[in-house]
Amino acid sequence: MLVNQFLFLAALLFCIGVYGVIARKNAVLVLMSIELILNAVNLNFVAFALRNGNADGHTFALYIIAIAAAEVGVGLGLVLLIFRNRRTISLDDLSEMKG
Amino acid sequence: MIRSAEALQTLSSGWFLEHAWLIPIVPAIGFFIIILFGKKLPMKGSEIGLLSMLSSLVLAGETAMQWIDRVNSGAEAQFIAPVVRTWNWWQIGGMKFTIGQSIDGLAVIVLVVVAFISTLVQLYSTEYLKGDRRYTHFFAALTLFSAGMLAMVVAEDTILFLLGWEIMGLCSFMLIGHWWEDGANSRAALKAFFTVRTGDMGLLVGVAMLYFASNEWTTEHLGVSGFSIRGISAWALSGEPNSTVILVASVALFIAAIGKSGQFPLHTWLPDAMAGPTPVSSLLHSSTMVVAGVFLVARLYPVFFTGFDILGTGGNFITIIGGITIVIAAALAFVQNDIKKVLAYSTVSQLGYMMLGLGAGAWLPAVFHIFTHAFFKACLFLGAGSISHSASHHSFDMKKDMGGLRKVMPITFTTWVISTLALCGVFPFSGFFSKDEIIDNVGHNGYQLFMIIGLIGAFMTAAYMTRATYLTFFGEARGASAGEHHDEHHDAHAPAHDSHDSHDAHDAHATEHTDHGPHESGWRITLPLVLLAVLALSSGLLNATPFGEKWERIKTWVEPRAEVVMETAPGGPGHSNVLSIPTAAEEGHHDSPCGSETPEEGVCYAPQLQHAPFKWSKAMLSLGIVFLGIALSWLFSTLLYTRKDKRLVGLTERNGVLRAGCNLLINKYYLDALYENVIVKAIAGPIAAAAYWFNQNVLDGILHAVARASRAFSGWVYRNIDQRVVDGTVNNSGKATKGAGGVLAPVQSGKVSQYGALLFSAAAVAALVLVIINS
Amino acid sequence: MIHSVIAAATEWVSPQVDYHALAPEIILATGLCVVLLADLFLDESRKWIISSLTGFTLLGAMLPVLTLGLSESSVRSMFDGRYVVDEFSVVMKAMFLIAGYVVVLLSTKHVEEDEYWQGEYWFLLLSSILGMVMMTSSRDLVSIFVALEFLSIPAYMLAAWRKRDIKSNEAGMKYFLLGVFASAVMLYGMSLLFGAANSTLLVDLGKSITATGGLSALHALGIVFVIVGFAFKVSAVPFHSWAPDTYEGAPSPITAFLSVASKAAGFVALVTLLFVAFPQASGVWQPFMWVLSVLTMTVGNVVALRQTNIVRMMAYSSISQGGFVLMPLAVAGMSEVSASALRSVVVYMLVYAATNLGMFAVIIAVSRKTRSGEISSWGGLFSYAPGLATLATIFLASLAGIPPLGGWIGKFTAFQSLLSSGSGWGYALALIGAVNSVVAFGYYGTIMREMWMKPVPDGDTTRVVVPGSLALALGITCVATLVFGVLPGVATHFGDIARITGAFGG
Amino acid sequence: MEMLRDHNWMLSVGTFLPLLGVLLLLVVPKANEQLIKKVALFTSIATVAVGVWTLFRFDFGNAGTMQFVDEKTWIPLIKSSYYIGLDGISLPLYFLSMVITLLVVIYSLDHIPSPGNPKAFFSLMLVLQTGMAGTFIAQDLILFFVFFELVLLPMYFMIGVWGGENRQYASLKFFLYTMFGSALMLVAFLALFFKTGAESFAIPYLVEHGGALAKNVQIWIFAGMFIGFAVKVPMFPFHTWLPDAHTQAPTQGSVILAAILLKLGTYGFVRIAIPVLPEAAKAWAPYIGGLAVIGIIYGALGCLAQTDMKRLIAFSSVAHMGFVMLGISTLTSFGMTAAMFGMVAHGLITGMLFFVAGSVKERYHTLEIARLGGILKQMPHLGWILGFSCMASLGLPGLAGFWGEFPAILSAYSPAAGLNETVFRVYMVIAALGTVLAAAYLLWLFQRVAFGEPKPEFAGGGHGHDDHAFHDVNKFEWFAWTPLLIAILVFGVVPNLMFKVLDPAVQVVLSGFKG
Repeated sequence: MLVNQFLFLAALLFCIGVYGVIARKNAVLVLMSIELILNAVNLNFVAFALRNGNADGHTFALYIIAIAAAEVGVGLGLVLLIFRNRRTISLDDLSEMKG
Repeated sequence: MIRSAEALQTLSSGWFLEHAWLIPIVPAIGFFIIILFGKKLPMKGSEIGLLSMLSSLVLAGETAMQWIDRVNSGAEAQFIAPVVRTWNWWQIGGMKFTIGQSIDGLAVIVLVVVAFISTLVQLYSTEYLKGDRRYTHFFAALTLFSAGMLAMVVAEDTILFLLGWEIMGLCSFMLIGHWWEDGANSRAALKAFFTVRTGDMGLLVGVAMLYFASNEWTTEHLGVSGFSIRGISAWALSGEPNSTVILVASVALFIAAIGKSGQFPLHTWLPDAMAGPTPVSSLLHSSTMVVAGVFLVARLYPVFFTGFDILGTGGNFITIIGGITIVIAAALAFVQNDIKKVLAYSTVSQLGYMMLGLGAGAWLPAVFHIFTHAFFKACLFLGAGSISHSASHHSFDMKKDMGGLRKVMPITFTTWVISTLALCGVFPFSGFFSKDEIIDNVGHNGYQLFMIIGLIGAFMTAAYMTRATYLTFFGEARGASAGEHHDEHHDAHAPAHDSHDSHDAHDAHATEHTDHGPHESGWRITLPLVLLAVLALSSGLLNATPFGEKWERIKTWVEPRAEVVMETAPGGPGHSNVLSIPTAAEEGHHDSPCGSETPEEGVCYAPQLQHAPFKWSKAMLSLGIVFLGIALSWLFSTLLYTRKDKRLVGLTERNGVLRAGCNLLINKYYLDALYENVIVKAIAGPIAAAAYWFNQNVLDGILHAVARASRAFSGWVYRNIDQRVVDGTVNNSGKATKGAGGVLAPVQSGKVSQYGALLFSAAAVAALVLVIINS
Repeated sequence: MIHSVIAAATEWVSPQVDYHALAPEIILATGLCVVLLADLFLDESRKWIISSLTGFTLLGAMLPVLTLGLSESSVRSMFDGRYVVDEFSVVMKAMFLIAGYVVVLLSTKHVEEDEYWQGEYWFLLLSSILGMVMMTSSRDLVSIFVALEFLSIPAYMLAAWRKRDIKSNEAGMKYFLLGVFASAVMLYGMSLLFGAANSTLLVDLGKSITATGGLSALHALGIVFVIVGFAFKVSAVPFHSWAPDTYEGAPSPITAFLSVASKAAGFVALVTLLFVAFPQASGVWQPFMWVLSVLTMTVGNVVALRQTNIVRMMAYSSISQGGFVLMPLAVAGMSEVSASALRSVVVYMLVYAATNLGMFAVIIAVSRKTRSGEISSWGGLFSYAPGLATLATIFLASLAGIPPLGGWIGKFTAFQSLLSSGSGWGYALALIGAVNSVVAFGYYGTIMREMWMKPVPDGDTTRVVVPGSLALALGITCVATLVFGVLPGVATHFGDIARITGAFGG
Repeated sequence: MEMLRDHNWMLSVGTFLPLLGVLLLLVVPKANEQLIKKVALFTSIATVAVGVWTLFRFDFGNAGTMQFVDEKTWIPLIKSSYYIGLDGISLPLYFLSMVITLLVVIYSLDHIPSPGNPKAFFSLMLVLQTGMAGTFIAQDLILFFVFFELVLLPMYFMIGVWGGENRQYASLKFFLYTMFGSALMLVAFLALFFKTGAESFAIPYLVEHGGALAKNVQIWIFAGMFIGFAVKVPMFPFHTWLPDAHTQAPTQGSVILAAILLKLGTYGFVRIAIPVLPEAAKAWAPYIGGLAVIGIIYGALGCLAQTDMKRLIAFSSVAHMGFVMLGISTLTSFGMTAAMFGMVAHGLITGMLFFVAGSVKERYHTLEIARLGGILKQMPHLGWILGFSCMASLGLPGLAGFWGEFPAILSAYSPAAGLNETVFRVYMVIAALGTVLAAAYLLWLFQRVAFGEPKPEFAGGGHGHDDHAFHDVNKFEWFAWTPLLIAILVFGVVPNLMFKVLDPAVQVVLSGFKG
């Protein structure tokens, strides 16, 4: 059964994504890492759908893709905003407020 | 041996007996009137006080008459039931508390004394305190005091007794501190109240114990609560009580008596109490209030009788305290230069006699001594007041401001001498008949040692009174009595002196009489003196044992007859005619079982006491001792004070032993030092401070510690959870990834990623844990 | 096997739609389109119309909610149980709509006076509310996910609303990144669950757990990840870190909105999941909830103690309040407790919504004068604005849970259901909660002290102008707080009727 | 137990009338102080009028049974109802709270403490009144709890806003202390609720079923209540908030605090803790009694160490409440009735003392005992009133204080069956010692403050004030004080006035011990 490989791949992607989110300081890169995770999720869904012969997985995947697009849109918008205001998109500088 | 009921007479009663409770009520009302309207009245309220006292005197007198009829109406060996009336006062927890009167011989005699002396003293005060700035207050307090004392005397139950007792304490506080502008006065007042209050602790405890110990028995047999004095008495003699309980109770009660009656070692407040105006000293602190303690013992006599097994032993708590008091007080009286202090200590010592008598089973002589002592001691105090008022320019210092007054104040002098002789117990003055009886009976009841003490006391009494008399009335006039003017008085010792000297000076400024030099006082002062002197002279005849049975009227009227009483109905002998069944007459009432063994049926209200047969021989002995005292002291005084004899003057300085003794006396055996400097200072000082410190630092400290801790904790959480853990996780996850990913640039994580790290690591940890525990 | 999938997909039957049940959503949807368009055609001078439009939309949406509440056929299930309108959802819808309305009232002047475009603001607000309203009815992973994103994405933008304000940007960014990250994690969990249960329908998830005879690691992992997603939404410690920054940076009305509505939405989803999907898995989530709730209220409280900025303090306070809401969930697995647990969550959220919105209304009103978020700037408020100070006191006291103000009944029901469990864990948690509720007064008290007992910092005692809309908001919230407190029967009644269909298989 | 339900509207009216006054006050403009005062005054007068009417309607014949009972659904879900009633125990305290509030309002008419703002001050006072009265009539634990807590905030603000220099610390301390106590108390209530089968919060119901609980369960629940109530009383280890609160509070605050608030705790013991959990009460009694006597001695020592008049009076409260708790701890109807009487007496007397202290402070601007003196000389009336109150406070027979103190001591001699007699007799003796110390510190205070010559700094009127700074008791003070003074005297002479009301009720409360 070749489902498991998909799952492993997904898991790997997930971990890379998480690592990216944690370790990257560039907002855009973090955004990309999150996309990675989402794709891992999609992969999972499709794979499970395939294994169980249940179309819901595909549907879910489609929803995710659509909404992910929206998210990225918003995200980039915000990045743009920040870049306008402070000429950098490094997340480290985003520490006006703490405590 | 029970005789049939036919032989019993019904006891007579009368309106005044039935309404004796009015006696305290009248002055109580008088008090309120004075407080509320006194200032507006023409005589500033004194007339109300006088009036109310007069009316209670009349009431008391009538009551006494009717009581005597009552006694006479009874059979020779019949228990004369007291006239009892009770009302429900309050009830809680299913127990009923009554308030009411119980009039018997003891009550009657004390009622008369108190009412009488109060009246005289009020009359006296109208002159003595004329123009005082708190004239009205003074009379209010005086009247309230009388109300309290009378209430205590008529009390049927311990609660009312306690109430009167405390009211007296309050009034004594107010009256001693009457001239409170002077710190010394208010201190004396505080001391008096506080010392007495310390004793009252015993009263509270004692009353409580007696209540719970006796309540069952009394309700069952007499249908009265354990607060009823009759009930307690009967219970005490019923052979019922457990000996330790009743012993502890009587000790507790006696402590209260010690406090109130200025017995050793709590006597120290009484001399200081002389800081009050002289009328107060003569009323409260000699003749009436201070005998309250004695009265307590006499009132609850069966309790003490059983508790201390009075007839059984040759010495007990009461006699010991009484004996000590007699001697030490008398000794103190020697070194006083303040005439009032001499009298104060003499009072203490006389109270010692009464206690001794009671402790030794000489109930009647003791009570009789209350009676006689009241007259001559009041007279002496008023005399002293009269001197300071009219002759010595408000000083009480015998050495500085008196002397040779016998010519200028004949009345005062005569009355004084009469009372002094009475006090010394010279035949046929009243003191003889009471004091000598005490000494006699004490010996007769097997307390030989204490009889000797009594005789020594008599000797000393005679001696110091002679000294005082000499200093005051004989020799040449000194100081103020010689017409000199000096307002500031200095005294070698005891600042309390100064204090009250300056007080009486207070009302000197207040009063507007502007005569110079000594003179006799006005009638409002001398009249009481004369009346009292007459009584001091004659009152002894009311119970003149030497003249045989029929002279012993007080004995007949006052002493409760120790007969077994069959209670007809619960409610007790309160009903004025009680069916009582005396034991067989032919055996006389001397072997009535009361006190000695428990009556097989019926109850006793009084123990059977012995009476010493009077012997002139013994009387002569004691009289001899007295005269010896007078003679020696007279000689000594003339030598020392008038002749200034080399051998005597300054003897105390020269002879070490004497000096030591003198200092001991001057410092009042250092008892005050012990109380004030050691005990009081310790409690008010270090101990209280320690407790307070504990409060502020330990208890509050804990609180603050908690507060501080939580604040610190919040800081810690903030620093560690919000900051370090975050950073930590990041760094660790960074390291982890570095370890895994191999060659990676060192992690520079920004805040957001830190948050992310936290978020994910928490999730991961949770997942891990839960997955493990669930599979 | 791909063809099997196709085959499965081909048998398509169009679902019947209960328009009455969907009416609120539909009205909102049309409303937000209208708002969007109106923004295009209205010139600056008449922009205020938009805000009132928004308000009316929300009130309009209330009507069908009311009719639904009154209609006898209580449960309306659609799309074979993926979208259910039951009492629970009706009550919650009502709450979201009213809360939304209050937020609109808070925003009107605030947004007008800001130098930013208005139209989008209202549009975004409406759509976020729509997402919440949908969340209440979602009974399927997909619909939950969609609703979640629907309410979150506009919220991200609203947080960053004040474009040229760095703080606002930062708030939006942090909120966004972490939000998306959280939902990504959640999605991963969902995917696992789907794999385990082979269905996205919540009820089936529950069934699958029993069917497969106990929990598989897959289930456990999935459940935890999903819960994490919503724990983030309710800003439960340790998933709270975004909240303070975002709250501080976002415009105050939005902060109010986030701290009340979106938190509530998170709880709605959480409750639905726990009660409908994982009742059998209580072994997994009960301890998790226990730890979460202890951490949340404790950390929230103690950190709040040291705040100097009032909004930030309110942020931490709302975190710890979340902890109290979580309390009963820690024992909700037991069948005899579950009902009261659900009830107490609902009651608490109702009361909390009223109180917290009220508090923020006061904060907004006061900041109109003080122009500062520092607590010290509230000094002597009572002397020159007694009305506001009193209201603030009422709301704070209610948050602290002092009778007879709303807050106490919330805490009370929480304690009640905890103790009714009779389990040691329950008692322990109750005690911790009790202690925390005392600690909480520490910081609520500091604000009160500032208002009542401190002098006015800069001696400036110009009276605070409270615009009508704000006053109305204050009135509504204050009345609600008092009524809930004095007649708790009202609140508990709603809590009582709010039953979730399919909860615990019942 | 049968109930009398006629005229049951009266309690609700009497309790919530003050709130009506508050509403009126809210609409009165802040500037119009006269009107504000009028409104407050009339409200409290009306309240007292209702109270008096209640007294008339009250069937003293069976004071043991709940009267004016009213039961309305309130929170059906948690089986808690608006259930109120009045019996012999509640009546005196209920009425006392009304009267005290009225007197305090009268006193405030010309004594608004800084920083002024009578509107807020009176509003708080009236809210306070509702809370206090409500606590005494509540027959449902939750209702009781709500009223119990309702008292907190107003008092917190009264201390914190109108108090002395150190007010903020004191107010917060007061608040957190009480809050802590009541939090545990609430938990205890809930535990009780569930242990008795989650049927009802009604006290009568719980009295019926509470006794059936296992002993250790009872003990734990009692512990919760104990802390809650003991903090309020306050009993020995939990008392440290009291001196601060009293010292810092404005006169009115201190009076209300002393006269009513402290009674909430003791009332809680008598009404709830003991009847509901008899077993636990038996187990706890010796310790309560122990703490009580410690409190007596300890409070007295604290008094002796004070240099501030008000603080001294505050500490004396600790001692006096010690007597009350001693009476309660005997678990005999005798002791409890005494304790109930003691509560009222202490309310009257200590309230009076705080009034006097307030007026002294107002005139001398200090309460340092060392700086005071000769008050009798400068203001005889004030001085004598102080003396009277001191005498009453040290338990002089014939004044109210005595009947709270003496029977309490008496009752300790024979505690309820099952309690160790020896222990309680020791307590009795210690308590008796306490009365001596009481005499010591009160008279000492009186002697230092009232006797002697005024200190030079005040001799001429003090603080450069001209002499009218030392006007004697003025008419507002007379109006506010006379009722108290009369009550102290009357209850001292005719204690049965109250005993006959309390006694049957206490019997009922303790009926659980008979079985």
